[in-house]
Amino acid sequence: MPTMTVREALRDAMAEEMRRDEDVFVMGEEVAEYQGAYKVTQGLLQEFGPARVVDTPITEYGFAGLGVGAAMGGLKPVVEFMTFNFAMQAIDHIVNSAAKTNYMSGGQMRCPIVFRGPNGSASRVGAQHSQNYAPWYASVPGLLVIAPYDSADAKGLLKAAIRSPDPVVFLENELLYGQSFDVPEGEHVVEIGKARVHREGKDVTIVSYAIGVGLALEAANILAADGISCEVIDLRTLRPLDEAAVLASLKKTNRLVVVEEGWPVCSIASEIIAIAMEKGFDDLDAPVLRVTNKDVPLPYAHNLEKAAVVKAADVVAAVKSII
Amino acid sequence: MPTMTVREALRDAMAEEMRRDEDVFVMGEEVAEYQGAYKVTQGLLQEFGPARVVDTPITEYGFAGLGVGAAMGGLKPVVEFMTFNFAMQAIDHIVNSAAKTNYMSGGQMRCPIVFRGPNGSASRVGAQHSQNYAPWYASVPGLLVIAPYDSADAKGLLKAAIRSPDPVVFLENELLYGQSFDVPEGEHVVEIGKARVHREGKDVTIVSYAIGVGLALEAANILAADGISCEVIDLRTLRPLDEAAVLASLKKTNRLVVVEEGWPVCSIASEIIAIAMEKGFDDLDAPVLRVTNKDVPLPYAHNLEKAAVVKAADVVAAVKSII
Amino acid sequence: MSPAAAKKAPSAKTTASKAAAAPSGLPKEKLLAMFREMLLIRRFEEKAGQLYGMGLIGGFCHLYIGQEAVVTGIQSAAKAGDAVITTYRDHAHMLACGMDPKGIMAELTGRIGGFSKGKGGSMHMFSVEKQFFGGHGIVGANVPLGTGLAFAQKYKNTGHITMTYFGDGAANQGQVYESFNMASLWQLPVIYIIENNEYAMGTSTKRHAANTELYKRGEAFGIPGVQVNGMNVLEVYEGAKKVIEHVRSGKGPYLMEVKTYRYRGHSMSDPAKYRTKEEVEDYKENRDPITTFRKYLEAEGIAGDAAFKKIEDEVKAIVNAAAEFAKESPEPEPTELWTDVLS
Amino acid sequence: MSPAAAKKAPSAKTTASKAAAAPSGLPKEKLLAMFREMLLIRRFEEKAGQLYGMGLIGGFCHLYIGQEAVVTGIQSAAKAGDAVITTYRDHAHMLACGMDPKGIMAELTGRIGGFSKGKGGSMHMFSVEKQFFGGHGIVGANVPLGTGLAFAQKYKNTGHITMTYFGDGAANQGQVYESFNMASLWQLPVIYIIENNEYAMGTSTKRHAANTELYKRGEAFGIPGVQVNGMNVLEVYEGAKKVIEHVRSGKGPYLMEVKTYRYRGHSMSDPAKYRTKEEVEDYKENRDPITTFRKYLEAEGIAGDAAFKKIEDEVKAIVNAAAEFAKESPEPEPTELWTDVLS
Ligand SMILES: Cc1ncc(C[n+]2csc(CCOP(=O)(O)OP(=O)(O)O)c2C)c(N)n1
Ligand SMILES: Cc1ncc(C[n+]2csc(CCOP(=O)(O)OP(=O)(O)O)c2C)c(N)n1
Ligand SMILES: [Mg+2]
Ligand SMILES: [Mg+2]
Repeated sequence: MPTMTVREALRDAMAEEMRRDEDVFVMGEEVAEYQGAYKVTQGLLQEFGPARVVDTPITEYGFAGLGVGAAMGGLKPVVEFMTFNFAMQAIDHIVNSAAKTNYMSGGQMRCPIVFRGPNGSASRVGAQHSQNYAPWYASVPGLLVIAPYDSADAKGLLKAAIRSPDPVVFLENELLYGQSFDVPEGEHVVEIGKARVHREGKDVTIVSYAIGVGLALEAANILAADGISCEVIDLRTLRPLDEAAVLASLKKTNRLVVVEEGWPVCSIASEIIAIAMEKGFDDLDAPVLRVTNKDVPLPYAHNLEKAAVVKAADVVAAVKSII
Repeated sequence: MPTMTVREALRDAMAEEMRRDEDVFVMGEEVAEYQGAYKVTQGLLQEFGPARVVDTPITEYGFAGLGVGAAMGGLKPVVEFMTFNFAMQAIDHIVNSAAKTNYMSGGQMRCPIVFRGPNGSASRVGAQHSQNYAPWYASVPGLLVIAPYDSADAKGLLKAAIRSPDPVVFLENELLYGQSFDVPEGEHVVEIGKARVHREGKDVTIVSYAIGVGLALEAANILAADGISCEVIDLRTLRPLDEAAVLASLKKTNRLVVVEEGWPVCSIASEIIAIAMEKGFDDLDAPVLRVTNKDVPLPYAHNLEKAAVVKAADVVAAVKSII
Repeated sequence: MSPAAAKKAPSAKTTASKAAAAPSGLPKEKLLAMFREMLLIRRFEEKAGQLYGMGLIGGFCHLYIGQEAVVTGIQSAAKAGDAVITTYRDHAHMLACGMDPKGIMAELTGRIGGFSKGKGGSMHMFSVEKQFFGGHGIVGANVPLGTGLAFAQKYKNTGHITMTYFGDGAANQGQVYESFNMASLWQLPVIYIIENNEYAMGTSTKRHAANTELYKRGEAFGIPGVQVNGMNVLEVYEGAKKVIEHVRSGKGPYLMEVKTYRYRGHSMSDPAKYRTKEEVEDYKENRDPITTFRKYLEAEGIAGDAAFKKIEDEVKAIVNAAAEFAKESPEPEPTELWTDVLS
Repeated sequence: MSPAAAKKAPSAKTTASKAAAAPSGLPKEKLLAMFREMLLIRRFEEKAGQLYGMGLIGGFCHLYIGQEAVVTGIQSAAKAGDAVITTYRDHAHMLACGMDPKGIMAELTGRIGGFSKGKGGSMHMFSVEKQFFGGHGIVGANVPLGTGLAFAQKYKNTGHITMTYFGDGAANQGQVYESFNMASLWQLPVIYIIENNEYAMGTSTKRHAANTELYKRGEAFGIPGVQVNGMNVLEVYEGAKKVIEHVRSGKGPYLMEVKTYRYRGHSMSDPAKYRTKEEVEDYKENRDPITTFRKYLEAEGIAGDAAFKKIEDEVKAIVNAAAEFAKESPEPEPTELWTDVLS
């Protein structure tokens, strides 16, 4: 299988879908002439021209709303937020205008839009630029929420997202953009709503998503050396969440740890624990633990940032504490 | 003890604090001449004049930011959102400008502001006007998040919120405004961060907040008739959450149900379950269950709305299923 | 061409047949259709108010009474297939888009026969067929949505345009200016219509807008603006015709401020104590858009008592049938709770 | 009074002592302080760029080089105790507010000696003492914050005003217009300063603003605007003086558009390929604010090579000391992770 970066995989997904469907267009800050602030839209302007690759002013609320309107009007917008931190200005349109409208219209008014961009912490960019919004969006019925880890899923899920008739929040990660992974050749679309077992194991299940999957795999490697066999599950889609996959693995290993690059409270990790509690109680041989960032705004100082963000060693320690 | 409505209790809290401290002022849509869209600010304009009771244009993002700036500049704003649904437009200021600034400034830049208004569903106002934002705000370090149930707590906690040097999100409930409860006479300030045992019991603990407490108490009454003794805990403050109170009660009853008028996913209920799992595992005789609204945008139709919103019967059923 | 101007015109013929085209240049049928539209809106809203009072409609219910000339005048100048989007004060816009009154009223009562199967309510209805895109409850939020509809129209080169209606209070929302900037930068076929009814809930325009000439709010973004008298349907129509021509010809967005007045409270629960009885009475007595237009039609000899009676009867029948339907249409099946969340 | 005007003035005296007051009417000391300020900003930013290159500064780092005349000119016209708030491109504003360069540079390196104990970084610093209110990373968000500072000043009747700086790109953010409306409605003592440096990241003003006369953006809200040449510190100063007088006298907000240019990329990671070398060179060669002002001071006989050398040496020493401090100040204690979340 050929290898490519997550960045390239995302770009290819958009390019392929734009070739396939004229109604697909991309808009956002610096997506066209600049080729994307993080170069995810590299080459799109050149291939598809300025009518389909649209640089916007810095007006997130406005252009997110404009995108939703365009989707209601029959287009399939891919709206890039330079980072999801700035989508907080636009969250009313994502939630009230996009997510709720299908329901409020009794199924008549569709909104096939993808909101995408990097989410979570990057490197030394401070508290205002580092938040993980996955739990907020995952709480909202009417949205699909996707957060891929590797290139294959990034490509296959973004293609599925663009084809979806429902609004999608597609959470990427700046630190993953430059990482390379295998991607199947040819048409590659991944079904939304299905978790993936990245690594089979029997002693404990580590559930994660996005960049946390890398930490989970890293921890699994370290633990393997100690003779602990970890199953690693990548949720991939956060809404709807693949409960069955989590519960099946729990049934097998009877132990669960959730890894999340984000704050702990009311998190995806809390949610996984709630699912394990409500539906997997009898399978639990130990408490399910969450391994997350510290419950503080992200500090800038190098040492503090390192201490605040979840790392593989934290996962290792958590697993060991319940084995 | 005298009785008053939650509406009056909130108004009295603001009036008392405004008398006590000239830097306290109230702003928001229709708070002055109209006396509040839900009449919570009744009489304030008359007593304190237009410089301290300020009607704003319909510009939530702008006036929330203005309030934060005023707080940085030394005032103590109480910013009313007509409902918290509209605060979604302003959430960037609540989170990025208010909550994170103390940390980002190394403790130098304080932001003593209260954002208040009704949260959650009212009656037949549809999906865009009915969301419960408690889990989102509770996830953010740097905020205090308060959601009182009765008049005494509404008054005592709002007074504490206004005196707090930290930014507070104060979540009220329109359906509670008109309900009457006892309120202690004289100066009444309630400590932030402490849950309250509304009813003692021994068979099962029902944890809730805001309007859910009423349902929990109603369910406890019904269950008492069946010989089931429920302890009812009102969280009151959602951030920081009084884990100790929840865990102490769990230790006593070994059974827990969480009631929340809101969506289930990544909710306060999920969080309580996570706490019970991580720190109360050995006390659990049964899975902790959540009893919440259905996971759909709130429908308008009378029958569907009733079916969507959590009710006492749901709590009764959940309790019975784990006894 | 306005009734005011018409007053000075030579007294009109009394036989309707001779007045095939009134001084406005509009054919009789069109004029009567406009009258009928306004009356339908008025009677529909009065009926909605009654059903609300009877407890058949819940939640918020924002009536359009007093503002009928605005949407009637503008939509009379539009072309079928043009898009419309507005706020929660939306019943009239749906009627003016030709949506079935039964489906609207049944949505107000939350029944399966409503345009949203009862799941949206008064503020949330849509008709893709009629290109009506809601009904939105968040003040200001429909403005970028309308801008996006126009973006799609331009992208697909449909020749259609979008009417984006909002209130004077909404005109202060920041996203309105974000929309103005993009619409102007990209020359989108959108008309921004500020229905300035003097109040945003209880706050008068001069208390919420630093400068009450709202039609100038687009100038700094290169968007021309015009103010028209919204109590006179022909003035609205004439104003809209020019603006629509401009926008449809590809010259980019336009801003119309339409000065109007709502007779009722902001919503059914608002006693509207923030204004004087006299102020309201003055509008009702001296500037009512329906009375004014009726007088004009009479003066021009376009219609007389009999014709008006016939229209009134027709409208009443339609509204009564809508109310009947709205009462009898069943509540949605309980299973509807779970449908339409995702596709 | 500008250098351009000065060129036409009779050739200046060469001895500095005779030129106690230059044609600008400003005392020599003030002029030299302005020069020194600009040079300090330039050298500080160059040093920050170096430390970034050495990996001592992480994340984003937005340099102010080329724009020195803007904040220098405006703050030279302000009064101690007036408030300042700006964006992430904030080092210069802190220097102009008199904050210690050591504390700023140590914040850039994330050390305990920084103004935010290393927890904020380049974009997030504050000094209540100097009335500097940040440093904000969300484009546009500092504009209502600045408006709120002015609200507090008016509420407490302090006689002070607030300088709210933001970029040309930020000028499209909706909350800016929400702020304009409130500031004008309530006559708040705030000056909105658009630092129009021709680009918002890679997007030129004409590609992001429907009308590039940004000083007109407040007109519809009753806010007067003025455009000044931001490459000339005296023009900025003169412009600011008038505006400040207006605002301090209680006449409400004012909008200043200051035309300027940034020499470096948007942040340290931006190669700035969206503009030509020639465009950048033209500014550097022909319109550099420091060179221009130096020539003026020379022509006016206010300072000569020796004086400039002395200033250059002083500034270099300050900047070097700041860099040294920033390298040697320790990282915050691990326990700092948990402090300052709540009080
Ligand atoms: C963002 C937001 N803020 C507040 C409200 C509550 N609200 C609903 S309508 C309204 C007044 C709007 O006035 P205007 O725009 O003039 O329209 P009108 O009601 O007069 O038609 C307000 C404050 C809301 N729905 N959305
Ligand atoms: C709300 C928001 N959107 C996007 C960004 C990313 N961003 C940071 S600076 C910037 C450009 C701002 O340009 P301008 O306002 O002209 O200021 P300048 O950088 O030129 O000083 C962008 C897009 C952000 N920080 N905040
Ligand atoms: Mg209005
Ligand atoms: Mg700029």
